[in-house]
Amino acid sequence: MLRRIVHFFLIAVIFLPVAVLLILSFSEHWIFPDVLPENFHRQTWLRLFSTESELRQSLGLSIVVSLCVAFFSTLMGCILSRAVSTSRYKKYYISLAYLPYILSPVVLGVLWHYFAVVIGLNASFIGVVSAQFLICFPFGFIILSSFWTRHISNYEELSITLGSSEWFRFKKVIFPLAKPVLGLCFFQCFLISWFDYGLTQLIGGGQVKTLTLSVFNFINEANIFLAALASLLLVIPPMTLLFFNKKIILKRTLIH
Amino acid sequence: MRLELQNISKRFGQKPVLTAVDLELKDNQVMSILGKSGSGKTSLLKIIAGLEDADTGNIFLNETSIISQKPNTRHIVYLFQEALLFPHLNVFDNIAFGLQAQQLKAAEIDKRVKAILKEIDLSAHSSKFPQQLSGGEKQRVAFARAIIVQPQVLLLDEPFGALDVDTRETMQKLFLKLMKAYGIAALFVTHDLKEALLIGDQIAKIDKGYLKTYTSQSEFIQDAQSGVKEEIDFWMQIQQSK
Amino acid sequence: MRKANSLTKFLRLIYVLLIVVPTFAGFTYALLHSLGLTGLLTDGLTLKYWSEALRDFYMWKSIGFSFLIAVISVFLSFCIALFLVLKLTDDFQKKWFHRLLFLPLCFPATVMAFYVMQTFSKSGFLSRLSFQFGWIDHIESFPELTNDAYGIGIMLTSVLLVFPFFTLFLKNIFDAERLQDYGLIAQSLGAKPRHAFWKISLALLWQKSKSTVVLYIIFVMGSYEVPLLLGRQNPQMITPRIVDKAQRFNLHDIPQAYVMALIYLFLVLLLISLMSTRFVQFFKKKTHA
Amino acid sequence: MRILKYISRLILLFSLVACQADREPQAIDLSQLSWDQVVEKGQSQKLSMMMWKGDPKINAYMQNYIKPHVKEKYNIELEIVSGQGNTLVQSLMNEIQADVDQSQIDLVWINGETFYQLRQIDALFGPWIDKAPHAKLIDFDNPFIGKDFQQDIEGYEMPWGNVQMTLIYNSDQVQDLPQTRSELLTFVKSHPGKFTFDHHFTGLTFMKSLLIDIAGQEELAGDFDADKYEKFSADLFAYLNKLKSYLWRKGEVFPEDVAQMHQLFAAGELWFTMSNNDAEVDNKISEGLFTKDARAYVPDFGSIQNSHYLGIPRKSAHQYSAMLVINEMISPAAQLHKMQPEVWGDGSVLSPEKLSETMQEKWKNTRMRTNAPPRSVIQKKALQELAPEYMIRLADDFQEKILQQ
Repeated sequence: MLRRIVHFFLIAVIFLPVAVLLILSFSEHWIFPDVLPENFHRQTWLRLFSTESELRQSLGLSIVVSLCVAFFSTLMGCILSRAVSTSRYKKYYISLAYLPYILSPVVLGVLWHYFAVVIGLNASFIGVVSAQFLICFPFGFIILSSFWTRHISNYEELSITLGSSEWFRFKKVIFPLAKPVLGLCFFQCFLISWFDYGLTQLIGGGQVKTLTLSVFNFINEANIFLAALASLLLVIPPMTLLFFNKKIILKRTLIH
Repeated sequence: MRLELQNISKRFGQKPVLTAVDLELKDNQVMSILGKSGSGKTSLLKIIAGLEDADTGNIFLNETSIISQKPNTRHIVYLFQEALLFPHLNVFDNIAFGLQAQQLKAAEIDKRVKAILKEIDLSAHSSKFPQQLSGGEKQRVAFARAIIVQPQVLLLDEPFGALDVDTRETMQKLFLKLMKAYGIAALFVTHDLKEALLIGDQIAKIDKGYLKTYTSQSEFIQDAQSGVKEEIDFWMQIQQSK
Repeated sequence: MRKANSLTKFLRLIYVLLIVVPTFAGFTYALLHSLGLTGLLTDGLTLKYWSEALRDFYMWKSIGFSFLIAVISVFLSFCIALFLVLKLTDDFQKKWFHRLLFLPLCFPATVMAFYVMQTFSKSGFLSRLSFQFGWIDHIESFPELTNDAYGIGIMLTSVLLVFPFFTLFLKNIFDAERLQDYGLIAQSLGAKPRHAFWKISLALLWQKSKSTVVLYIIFVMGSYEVPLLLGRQNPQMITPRIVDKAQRFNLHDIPQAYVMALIYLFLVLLLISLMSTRFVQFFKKKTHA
Repeated sequence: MRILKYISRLILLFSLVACQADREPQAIDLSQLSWDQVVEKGQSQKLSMMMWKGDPKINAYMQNYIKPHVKEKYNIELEIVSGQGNTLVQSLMNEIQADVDQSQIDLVWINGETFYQLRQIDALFGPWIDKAPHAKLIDFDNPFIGKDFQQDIEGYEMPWGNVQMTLIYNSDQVQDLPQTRSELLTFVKSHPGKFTFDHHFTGLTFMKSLLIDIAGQEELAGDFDADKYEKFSADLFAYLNKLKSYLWRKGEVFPEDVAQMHQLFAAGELWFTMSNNDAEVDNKISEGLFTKDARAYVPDFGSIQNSHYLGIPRKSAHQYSAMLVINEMISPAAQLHKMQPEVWGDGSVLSPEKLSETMQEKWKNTRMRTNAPPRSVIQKKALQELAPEYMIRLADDFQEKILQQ
């Protein structure tokens, strides 16, 4: 019985947000004490596709930015966590990775803008990707640091003595073993980048118009119906990604 | 002479791990090294394999110094206590790993892997994954994977430590059979006295970084430090008390 | 151990530079600004921003409030996650259940805050439902759940955002560490289930998840969009306060914002060092006892 | 210890970068140039304009009207980016501090305190507005246009539109509109929780009109006067404190911004909201946020009318193009289009008598908005903006005396 109640509660907690957003995105005039809005229509959705032709561009740009950030964060996280894993000071290196978290990205964005301007990377695609990378890659580093265990280095040493070159070792041993963690890392970094608003707005100076920026424009227009629609746009892609990527994340426990 | 160690020493910081270790391993011979954990045995093996650097000393393989040679070109395979089969590869691919690393032709690999599978009696399991094997089967695959590359020297770090008594006995026999069949020289580290005696043509003992080699089994048994005497005394006492 | 080769050393240096230089650059800039050493409107070195900020009661209140919100949210999330992992252990084998728990990870803070606003505010769904069912007779009688003095809305959102992550995280630890087995061992050694839970499972879980918990406390402490939407101006969480100060109409307030950012940073560092040394030892003693 | 040494070296390095002396940018001598030369130099460039993008109608106007127009006429590629107030000031400030060669922003939409701040850090290009041919049509003598928060615009920003603050109310609930301060107090007392104001721009503007009502327009005209501020603001805060416990949420919390207040109003939680733009109520009804019952009015104590402006950053590399675009944005056709309630409903800065007769005719025949009173009616209750320091002080004191009590 308890189990049923908990199940019900969980489903409610998780699906209600989507439901609420969906209802709002299809409605107008939602006045107290009506539980449901007065009118339901597709106007909000249609409007999205008609007047805002910029939106598709934003979506594309967002995907490119997030993929870039996730790719480089995972790559660098992997290489660097590997380099650090054999160090006696591994612990200290890892604690260093928490540093960028200490200030929230919003505050860091304010602080970094000046330097971005100095090196001429403000208001540019590369600037935004770099800034997001600086936030994401320590995260990737932390995730991937947990991968380089004694166990993995035993595998490596074994394959070395079996005569494998560095590249062969990476291709045949390290990469397949790391794949689940790399997938997780990639996904997490993708999400951080995908959800980021503050850094992109500040470093990009509003000129690198990712989807989050467009979405915030809607929210700033004080229209909850458009905001709901915008929120859905933010939520759906990661959900899709998760749906296809989930296997990777589930396999995470395999190596243990 | 297959393998020769001269004056190998190693420290971690202030702590000496190995002190002036000399060792000679002849062709087609297995040397058992008896040692407790923390005696420096793992470091010794890793230095021979090239996975760790020695502070001083030299290593010769067939009269040539290999001390500065890269570990993947030394033809010395190091086996861990665990079987360490690659979880993402099936039995066949696990065994073929070393051959693939040498970029042999697929047909050649196929032939050799199949032959060795037969020898370790696992032909039927060729497409299984490691998770589906028992402990003994895993260990057999691990052996086959090491032997198939025909190493100059095989280094084994308590390979049977985690197995149950029966499997352990079978494995010891299989091991000896394979060593002789392929003519491979090996260093076999164990903390089990009986296993050391059973497997080694030569015997050595390592304690606190000092290695002592014995010329013969009888010399080893005579040595008060070897622990053999205590073992015999123990059994005698049991017998007497009955 | 084989000595690190020069490439490895180079990579380590790159790592340190990538982390330290940007963060440090930011801090240095903030420090110089807060001391009046840089900035377009500065009159030169001064400590007035620091003394002003340090004496600002509301900044301390903000920091305390943020910390409290974060600790409570993370604690609740941890409890919910623990409950799910311990009580619904079998359900994690089911595909739909696992999939379900991953969904909330897709919600950015803004969207979750927006949802909480639309559902739990005085004019939100719940209030309307209560009205239809006759539980309240007008809008004012619905309790304040958003923009409230106790940060309920913020905590609710934070819990919604954090608990699925904790659940998956704890479940992983649970499996990896074979906690169930430990529990059984402890019980076979004569420990009562409750005792086994507190001494073995929880202690181990805590050890393994400690750094993640701290990370999330900091994450919640530094949240910006959520308190912006669901918080109030007094008490106010620290990040909106800093940004508020930095973006007020008064340009001369900016250095104070930097001071606040630095103080906040310092306290968070303090928190981390406290958690990483003292607490570990404390728990180690407990588990060894 | 060694780490400390490195750290101190790094600090030194950064401070050197940070404290770099400003180089003087190459100045453009406008007096030597004719407008034709400006046209010639400004054509076919890419231009980046930073503006508040919080209104879909305004965005659509820029996107669908101004952008294609300047593209066609001068082959100028106008890029519109989001950013206002402090974001904008911070951006330009950092650029000046970092001493970049050219700014990322070429055109800004500003007014009041942003203008004041940009002038403070000398971020604006100018004076230049006399050069633009359409500037002749602007009624600079009108104090609501020619002065921005009591500051002379000195040729550094071009008026673009003019709006007046209105209170928006739910005509279903509110019949007797509070017209004076005391009526407002009585009303709020008898309907607790239905009225509030945000603690940002709009709310501050509302408080300013109360302050002017207390002090009288003449008292506060001109530059900031600290003594007068102390004197009259004391009365203002006394009044607000009387109001406070009857406000929304007993005045313990105020909406973050006008957007949040609109939502509360739309949901029925509030009976009043407000806007700096007198056309807002019609806009929000057509967006479907407000119901048709929403109406706007200006109480008898008056409301502030102000203008918003366009400026060019000093470090912009496309100052000629920016001038061309701005000139087009204040053309009679563009201003007329902008006035339509269904387009934007923004008040024009041009004086109709300076226009051609056909234009004047069109001016008269613009369709009126339905839910806000006509411009001519609320104009009579218009109050002038105060010097920017009043707003800055009010914002600080509001924090201290109301929010943190």
